[in-house]
Amino acid sequence: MDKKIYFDNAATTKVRPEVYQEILPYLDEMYANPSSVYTIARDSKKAIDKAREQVANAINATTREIYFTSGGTESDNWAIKGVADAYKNKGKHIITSSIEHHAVLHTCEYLEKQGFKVTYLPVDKYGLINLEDLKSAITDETILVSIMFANNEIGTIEPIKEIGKITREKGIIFHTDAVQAIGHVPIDVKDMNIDLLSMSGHKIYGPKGTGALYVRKGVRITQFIHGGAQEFNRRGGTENVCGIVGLGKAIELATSEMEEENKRLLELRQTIIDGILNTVPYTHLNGHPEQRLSNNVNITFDFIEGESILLMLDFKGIEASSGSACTSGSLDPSHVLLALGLPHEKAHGSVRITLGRYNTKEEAEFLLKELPPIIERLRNMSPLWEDFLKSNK
Amino acid sequence: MDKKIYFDNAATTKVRPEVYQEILPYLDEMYANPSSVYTIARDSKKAIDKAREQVANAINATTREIYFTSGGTESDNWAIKGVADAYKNKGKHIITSSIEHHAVLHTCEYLEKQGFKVTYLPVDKYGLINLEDLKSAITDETILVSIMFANNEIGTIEPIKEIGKITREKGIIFHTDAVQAIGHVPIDVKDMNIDLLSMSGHKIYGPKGTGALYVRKGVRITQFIHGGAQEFNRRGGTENVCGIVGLGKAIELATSEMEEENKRLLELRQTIIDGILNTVPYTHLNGHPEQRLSNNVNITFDFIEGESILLMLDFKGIEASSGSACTSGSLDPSHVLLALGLPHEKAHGSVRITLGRYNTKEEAEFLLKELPPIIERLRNMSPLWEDFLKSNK
Amino acid sequence: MEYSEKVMDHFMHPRNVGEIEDASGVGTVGNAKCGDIMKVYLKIEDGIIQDAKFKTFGCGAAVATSSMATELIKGRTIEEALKLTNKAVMEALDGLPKVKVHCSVLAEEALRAALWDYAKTNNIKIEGLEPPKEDDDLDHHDLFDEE
Amino acid sequence: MEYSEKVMDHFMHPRNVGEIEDASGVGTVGNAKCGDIMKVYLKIEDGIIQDAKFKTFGCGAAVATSSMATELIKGRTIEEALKLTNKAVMEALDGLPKVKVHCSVLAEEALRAALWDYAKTNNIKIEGLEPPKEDDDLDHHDLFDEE
Ligand SMILES: Cc1ncc(COP(=O)(O)O)c(C=O)c1O
Ligand SMILES: Cc1ncc(COP(=O)(O)O)c(C=O)c1O
Repeated sequence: MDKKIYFDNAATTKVRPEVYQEILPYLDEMYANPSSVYTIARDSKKAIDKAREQVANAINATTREIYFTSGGTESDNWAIKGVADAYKNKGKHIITSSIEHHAVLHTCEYLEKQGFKVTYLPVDKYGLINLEDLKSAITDETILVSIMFANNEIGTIEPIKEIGKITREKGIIFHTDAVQAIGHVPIDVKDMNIDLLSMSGHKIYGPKGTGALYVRKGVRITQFIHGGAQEFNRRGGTENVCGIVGLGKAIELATSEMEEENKRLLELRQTIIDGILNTVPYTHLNGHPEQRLSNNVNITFDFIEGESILLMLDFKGIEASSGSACTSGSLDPSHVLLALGLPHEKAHGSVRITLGRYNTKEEAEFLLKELPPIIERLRNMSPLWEDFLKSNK
Repeated sequence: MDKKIYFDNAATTKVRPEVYQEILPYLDEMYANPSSVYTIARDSKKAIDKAREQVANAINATTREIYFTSGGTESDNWAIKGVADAYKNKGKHIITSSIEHHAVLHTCEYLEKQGFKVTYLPVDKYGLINLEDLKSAITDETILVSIMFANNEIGTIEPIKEIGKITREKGIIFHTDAVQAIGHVPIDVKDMNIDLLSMSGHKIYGPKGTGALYVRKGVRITQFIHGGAQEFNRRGGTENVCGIVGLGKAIELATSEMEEENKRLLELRQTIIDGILNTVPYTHLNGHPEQRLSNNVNITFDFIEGESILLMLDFKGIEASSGSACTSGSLDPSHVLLALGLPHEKAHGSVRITLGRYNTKEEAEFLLKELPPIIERLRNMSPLWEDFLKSNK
Repeated sequence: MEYSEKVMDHFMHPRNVGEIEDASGVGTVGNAKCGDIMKVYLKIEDGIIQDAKFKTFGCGAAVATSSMATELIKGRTIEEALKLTNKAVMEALDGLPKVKVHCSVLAEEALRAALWDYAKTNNIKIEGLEPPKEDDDLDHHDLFDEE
Repeated sequence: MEYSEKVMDHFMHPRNVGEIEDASGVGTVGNAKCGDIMKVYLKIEDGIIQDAKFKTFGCGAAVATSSMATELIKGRTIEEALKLTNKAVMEALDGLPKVKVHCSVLAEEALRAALWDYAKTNNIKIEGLEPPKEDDDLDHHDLFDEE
């Protein structure tokens, strides 16, 4: 294959042509500031109104409950810090999970320094939180539960509706980071009793640097970015009109095509998972076998390290990511894989393959052909493999 | 004139073709997440590195001191809240001016609720702060001075270098909101002793939803958006690559063309100011006559209200803005004009005309032809004008 | 800001702008702080509003509501004019943006102030008419600021 | 991650991968927690390193530095090998990304651990050679986290 094969759709996605086309005018002639009074500014304002409707419809919210942000990370920060500040007189305890995205975890760690108490719920070997753990973690001081909808590394989908039931009964605010779930799992904030929900554009073929936060009417939240009267007076800053338009279109398309696309992805996903587990020895699937995102494959290759695998895949034109943290500055492997109970060397040896709308069966087959010799080659270089073979003799 | 005449370049600007062209690939094929390890991700990373260099060069900073944000508003929020938190053990007093943008003012008001003390320095009738006022406002508790480089409504340029001299001598951090100054006034953060500086892309023909914050090496600042390891571990969130590339290009062009463009704008600005003041009676220039941005015209038309003027101008295809706050929800007119000492009715009757690279002499002449009859018509409708005429009889 | 076509029409071509020299009643409401001042002149004969004129300092909606309100009461009896609500003015204009609702309130009040002036001058009592408020400044503030 | 061409060459085509059956000294450093384990085999005769081989569990830089380090000391005397610093390995590879500098340190340490093993087995003392650290885990952490 000459072409690159992009298997890292959980990291980011290519803007799809329909979104690209919708965006372009707002980078060009339709540049007016939506807050202005003159005629052409109305087009910008209408474009934002339309996008807000598209986002609201995707999760069964009302437009007045949708706020645009600069991305999933800002949405997470705002949701957690904003609720913590607004309800701090009621209590200072927050519950989250140990496998959240850093946008949630580092925000919680920051709040700990500000005097909040945070419980990080453990997960089982599939990455699921335990509802009984959640119930018993709740105290009179608990103001917020933040549990992600679906995990970005292992694809495990958490029992969101059940969590919503518990939190609503106890009168506790429930935030969920749905950055990876949007477009893959049906979401109904009313039915699921979700109070706040974070979204991002660039995981669903929208532009980078765009996001949204759903805040249920009635939930108090302290402003995060102070400034002009944009976003119903709740989030200052001249609107990223082009980004907002792109997010709206992307989310509309993603939800309307979800069912069909999920079918296709599920098949592709299973081909890859089965293909690897059946042909390469000493491999394990990370995450839940069924309760998982239709586009997520995460596999540990024993005895070898993830970045090495990625580099060799890259050499073959295949782009994926790993649970090894070689690039992030810290030397610890993925906190998610460690939370599943994986020992360090197994966490370091994991590879994530995330599928998207441009991936084909041919690409999956190419991967399954190229992967085994790479694994073999790296194992032959590995002192752990050597030790293992010797100890088995 | 059939074409619209856009005279609201301080509100936002059209993305210029050079920037547009530079951006497009990053909305399309060059979509990789800059944090990824594979080959194509390097292009995204390099694009960001290049933009960081362009921004750093524009203000004589180093690349390690430049952080990309989602806009001028986020930069202002981060600078002020981040420094306030990092230095709160040293003191809890902040000094700013009464004519700052809401991104600064509302952030300061928020900090007041969190227990900080804020001094809002008054300005003279031209909008200049007084350096003696600043000096005497400084106490042992003062940790931060935030004074804007140039005002967005009246164009007045503050004595930044002199402020920097005072704050550096006293060992106090100095932040300046340079969103309107960039590309119009030469900026050298070293020479001017600036510790933090906010920038925005969409005022200089770059995309909306992009900004940057300069933080001098050695200045402590608490993180504002927690998450991934992006931006040297200081600002989480997948990078808005296309926006960052656009901001970099825009700022490079704006600074390299500044001298020449300023000459052209100054002439245009003076044509308009003189043209209005000389032909329409009972008009006044707001802001400093010389120490002002080359693109800013702000004039009060006595006895009439700003939005009415804008609507009639809009009818003629001319787009401008006003100091009347009819659109913003609050009924108070511009806090900037009130801070100059203007009574409410004069503040309500002001119009801002801000020029840009696409404005021509012909457009200025068209404005000067269309404006006087509009003013006359509105005055004939005004009870204040009636009272004035009667009292003068 | 999004004005209906009707609002724009009444703003660009306001009906009844001007003064009535020998007005039966004149009322001024609003203040410069709010950015809106409306002055209404009425010519009343035999309990019927023969003519109405206005002067307005204010935004597009202020002009349009003045224009529409004066238009709606011309030829009407005092009783009918008293029944004119700000809602009726708004509806006649095909609606107003939320932040401009206060302009229609002002138009209603200007009319009533002029009627009050007429009643006072002629020493008659009009059933259901209250004296105009001295300064209705606070009434209109922060209509938009929810929560 | 941006590796030089040299690094990529030594990663994709590592020199000296393997074991030496009758090695004079073997050294293993690093641990799985850090994500890097290097094992170096040396064949030493008459104070000269006749052969060097390695096995590495680790990232691209770990493999490349192992490859380069073994390449650089083959045919050298023990004294010369002792002078090999992580900086020299990095320079020979045209540099390493900042977050990967620790890999070159590991390569240097693996070499020294193998030499130490040789010295211990043969009961000789090598001037300037320190015993390998038991667990150098903490040394390499958070190299990147400034301030
Ligand atoms: C689960 C999850 N939350 C939050 C984020 C952050 O979103 P963004 O990159 O838009 O800031 C991501 C992706 O990076 C994610 O996968
Ligand atoms: C002086 C000033 N500061 C801050 C801002 C906010 O910048 P942005 O619109 O990029 O958030 C603006 C413009 O809106 C401005 O004029």
